[in-house]
Amino acid sequence: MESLEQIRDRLLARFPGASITLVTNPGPAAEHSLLLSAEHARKIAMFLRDDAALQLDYCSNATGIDWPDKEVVETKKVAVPDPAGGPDKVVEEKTTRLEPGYLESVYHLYSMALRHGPVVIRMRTVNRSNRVTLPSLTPVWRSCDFQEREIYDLYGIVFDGHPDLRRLLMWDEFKDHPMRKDYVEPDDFEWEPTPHGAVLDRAKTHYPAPEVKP
Amino acid sequence: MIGTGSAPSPFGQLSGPTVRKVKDPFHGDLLEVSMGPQHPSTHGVFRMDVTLDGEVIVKLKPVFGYLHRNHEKIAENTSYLGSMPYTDRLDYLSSMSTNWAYALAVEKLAGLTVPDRAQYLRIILAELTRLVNHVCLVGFLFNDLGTSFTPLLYAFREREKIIDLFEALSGSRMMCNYQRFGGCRVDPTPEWLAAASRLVDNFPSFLDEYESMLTGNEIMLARTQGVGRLDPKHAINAGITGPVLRASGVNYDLRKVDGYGFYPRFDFRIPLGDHGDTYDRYMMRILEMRESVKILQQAFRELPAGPIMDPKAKLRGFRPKPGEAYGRLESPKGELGFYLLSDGSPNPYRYRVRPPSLINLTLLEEMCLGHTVADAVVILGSIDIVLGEVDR
Amino acid sequence: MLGSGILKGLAVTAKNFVGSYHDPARMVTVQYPEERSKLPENYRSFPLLVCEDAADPMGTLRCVACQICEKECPPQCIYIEKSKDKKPDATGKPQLYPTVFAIDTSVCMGCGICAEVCPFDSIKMDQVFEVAATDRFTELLLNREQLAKPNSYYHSIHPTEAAEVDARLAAARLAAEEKAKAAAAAAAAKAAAAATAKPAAPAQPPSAPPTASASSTAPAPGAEAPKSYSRVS
Amino acid sequence: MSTADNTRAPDPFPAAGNISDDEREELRRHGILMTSLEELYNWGRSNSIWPIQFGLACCAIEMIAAATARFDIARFGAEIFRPSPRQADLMIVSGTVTKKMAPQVVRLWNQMPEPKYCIAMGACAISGGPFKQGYNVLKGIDRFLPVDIYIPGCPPRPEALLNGLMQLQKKIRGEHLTGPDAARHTRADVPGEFPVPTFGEHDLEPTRNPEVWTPPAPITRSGKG
Repeated sequence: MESLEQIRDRLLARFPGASITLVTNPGPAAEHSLLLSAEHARKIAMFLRDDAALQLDYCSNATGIDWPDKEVVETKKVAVPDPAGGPDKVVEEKTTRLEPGYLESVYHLYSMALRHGPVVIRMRTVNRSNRVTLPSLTPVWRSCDFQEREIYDLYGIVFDGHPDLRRLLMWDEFKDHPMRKDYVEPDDFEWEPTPHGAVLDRAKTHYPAPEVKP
Repeated sequence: MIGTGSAPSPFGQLSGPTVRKVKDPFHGDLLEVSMGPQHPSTHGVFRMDVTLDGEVIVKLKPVFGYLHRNHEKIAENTSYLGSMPYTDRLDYLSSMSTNWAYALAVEKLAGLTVPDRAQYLRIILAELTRLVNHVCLVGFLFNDLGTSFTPLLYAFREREKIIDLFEALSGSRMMCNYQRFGGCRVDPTPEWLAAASRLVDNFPSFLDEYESMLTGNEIMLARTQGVGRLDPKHAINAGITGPVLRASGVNYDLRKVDGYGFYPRFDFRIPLGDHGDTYDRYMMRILEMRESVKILQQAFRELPAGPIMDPKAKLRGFRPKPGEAYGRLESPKGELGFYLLSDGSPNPYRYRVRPPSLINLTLLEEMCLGHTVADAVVILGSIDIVLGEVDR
Repeated sequence: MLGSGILKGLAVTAKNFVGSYHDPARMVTVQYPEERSKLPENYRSFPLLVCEDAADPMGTLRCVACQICEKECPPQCIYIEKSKDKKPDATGKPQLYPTVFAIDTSVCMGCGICAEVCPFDSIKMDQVFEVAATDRFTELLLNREQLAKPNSYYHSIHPTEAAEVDARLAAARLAAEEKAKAAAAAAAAKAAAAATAKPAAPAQPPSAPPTASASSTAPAPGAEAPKSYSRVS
Repeated sequence: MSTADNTRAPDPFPAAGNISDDEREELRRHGILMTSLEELYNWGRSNSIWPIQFGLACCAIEMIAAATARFDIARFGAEIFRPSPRQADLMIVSGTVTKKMAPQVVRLWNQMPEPKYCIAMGACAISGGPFKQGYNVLKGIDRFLPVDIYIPGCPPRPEALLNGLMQLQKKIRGEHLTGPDAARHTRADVPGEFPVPTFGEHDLEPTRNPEVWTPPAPITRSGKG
């Protein structure tokens, strides 16, 4: 199989408007991936499936990942001129910046015909609240059907073009997306005889209030 | 009275009645039936919303989630080691393979190697697991066909023998918790190996008896041949793997394709079907068991001595470097994968199980359309699902 | 011939029916309450705490309340509280001990990770499985008095493993003793040197904790700081 | 005999009738077989417990194993697993009860005719077990149903299930048909059916049935809580 860089270059030549970034994986597995922009993703997926040299006819795994908003603290060194006329003072200025989070969907593609793989592709939403739509790849690979429904259920990514986008695991009336990192579980910690860590904190809310001595 | 009848219940209803009449412009009067989640032949708490024209299925929607135990969420809050016993409970009929799949992914993530003896032990245990799984599956399948328990009794008699081996080795009958990152937990004694080898040598004679009881049975042939056809093109696109895919004639077995573990050293063949019907899926299991016996006999012959753990691997305080890995192997049900994303902390940032049981159900509706309800039960049985893995 | 397959199958079941009266391979039923299948040595059900002396289980617990098992237990069913004072442990080192040690067997999944990670060979897996109860809150929450089992019991359920553990502990005790002796000798030499230099000063540092069993194995003071495994993180 | 009585632990399910087991045994040795309608009725019931064929998760496999040749639950008269709740006496909750499944479990219980019994088999059914931290896992079926016997273990061995079944049989044999401590199913004031919870936006509604389950006072210990 050609390398991921070659695939990317070929894709860029075929889809000039698309933005395709190589995301490197620093771990020992070194399974790098291609980050696709949402607009062209389905066309690119079609191409990956039907291209004679690749024939990635089998989408093994589709999954979501939640990357919450995080506060980034940046320290910048600023030279402040000394009013007394001496040399400039170097002062560290701290700025906090809110880096917006996003939801990500990752697909692992293999070729059953040519027995190679994986090619990992990923897509990202704009944010985690209101712009969470990604194109569905179910029309390309039917195996994404249940997996995208599961991602919709647990992460809340809306897959545009999915034939039957309903919750897969939780009940229909359920409102939350429980696999997100900021999901708060319902409180049923009434009886915790062996609590410690996070469970202890939750169980403590059920402990009797300390008696107030007059 | 509570439940299905028309009498109002004092305690309220579920989200919908279980049986309902609907009008359809093409078929006239149709019947919507909810099969499950408590149904004797759905292999657990699986539900199918079936629309029937007479007894023929015109629409079938599987409903999942009745055993959604939040395995992934719990694993993301537990250490890497702590998730190992949970993987036993994913596919509870074949915990050794599931253990291995998880260990494989973590080893890929952390760059650990596995000593030779452990590699052989893993193959021995994974193939024994395949025997357990397939023999039980055949028993359950015949239960669905209406033989009411007899083949299952034979299957469980044989299963108990293998389960006893697992228990003697790992300490638990079903939840083995045996594999570790970079090796195995317990080294088997020579007596254990002798007993296992004896069992494997006797297994073909059991299979012969089992087959002479079941395979030629005319009722079984009439009920399974031509039922639930699955064509290879759709099967590949729908990501169906394992014996179900190979019954449709697609030669794709990760033991050969990926060659994980020491499988390339072994001499075995991949059985393939031509029709992709229920009968082929049944035969695929029988033939795979015969191949597994060959692998096992070879493994017992060649098992080397030596350590069973990678000296680099440590039990506690395991923190892989940031990165991601997707490890997969051929579990008895199909391609079982674990996708792990590490951010350098003791817990995985993202832990995902690629469940073969769930994805093999993608084409259940297509396979069942036009067949009767009784056939749908058989088709579901031949796909071989375990709800612990479907819903996780 | 149509039906021959069914007949063949019926022949198998008939063979099994007859065989179930005389063939040992087909007589598989274990008459459970009266006869039991032998549990393998590795079998594990719920955790237990090993103590040295059956007469005084709470005084001779091997557990030093290091809380590693509490932290590693995947379903978090262990609860430990450390003592304020110290008692000599199996190797004679003064160690903390658990004042509260509770395991909720209604949650425990018997995975054996606690026994695997325990560095003091204190928590081991029991083989009792007939623990059906009528009340979940009282009968299934085991405290340290219920969990403590003497070493002889541990030997009876896991003989091979227990022998290994005992050998390891004996070696550790021996090493500790030798170290203590060496340290005592060093201290004595130091004291002697101090005495020659300044005869009036009391040479003996504060004495070791007075315990009956530890008289020979008590470490010399200052030989090694007692390692308390508090909160590994 | 009196000394023996003093040392024996109290029987959790004392035998029915006014004469003690020892006295009855004494009579039997003299050739007098004494029984009462109550005892005959309980003897019959305890030896023909039909469980509902209802498997939830891993423990169901061990339940099936208990029904197969090696363990043979038929020796206890409980081999007839009924697919329909209407024909069953015993519900073995074998496996994790998720919140999505809980209403159906309660509904099945409501559909079972009295007298009915419930065994919570395995850690998950008792308390949620290893999965109790999950958002979709019910922390014990006893939040909605009255449980007679708890069998811990993950999963319990088939022998452990048989042991639990024997305890249940013992309990049934000790039940009274009349009197102040009459069995649950003979009394009009004790409900046999329970409200089915509905699916809410975040959790089940209600999350537990206060008539059935009230947690004991939480354990607050000196060190951490």
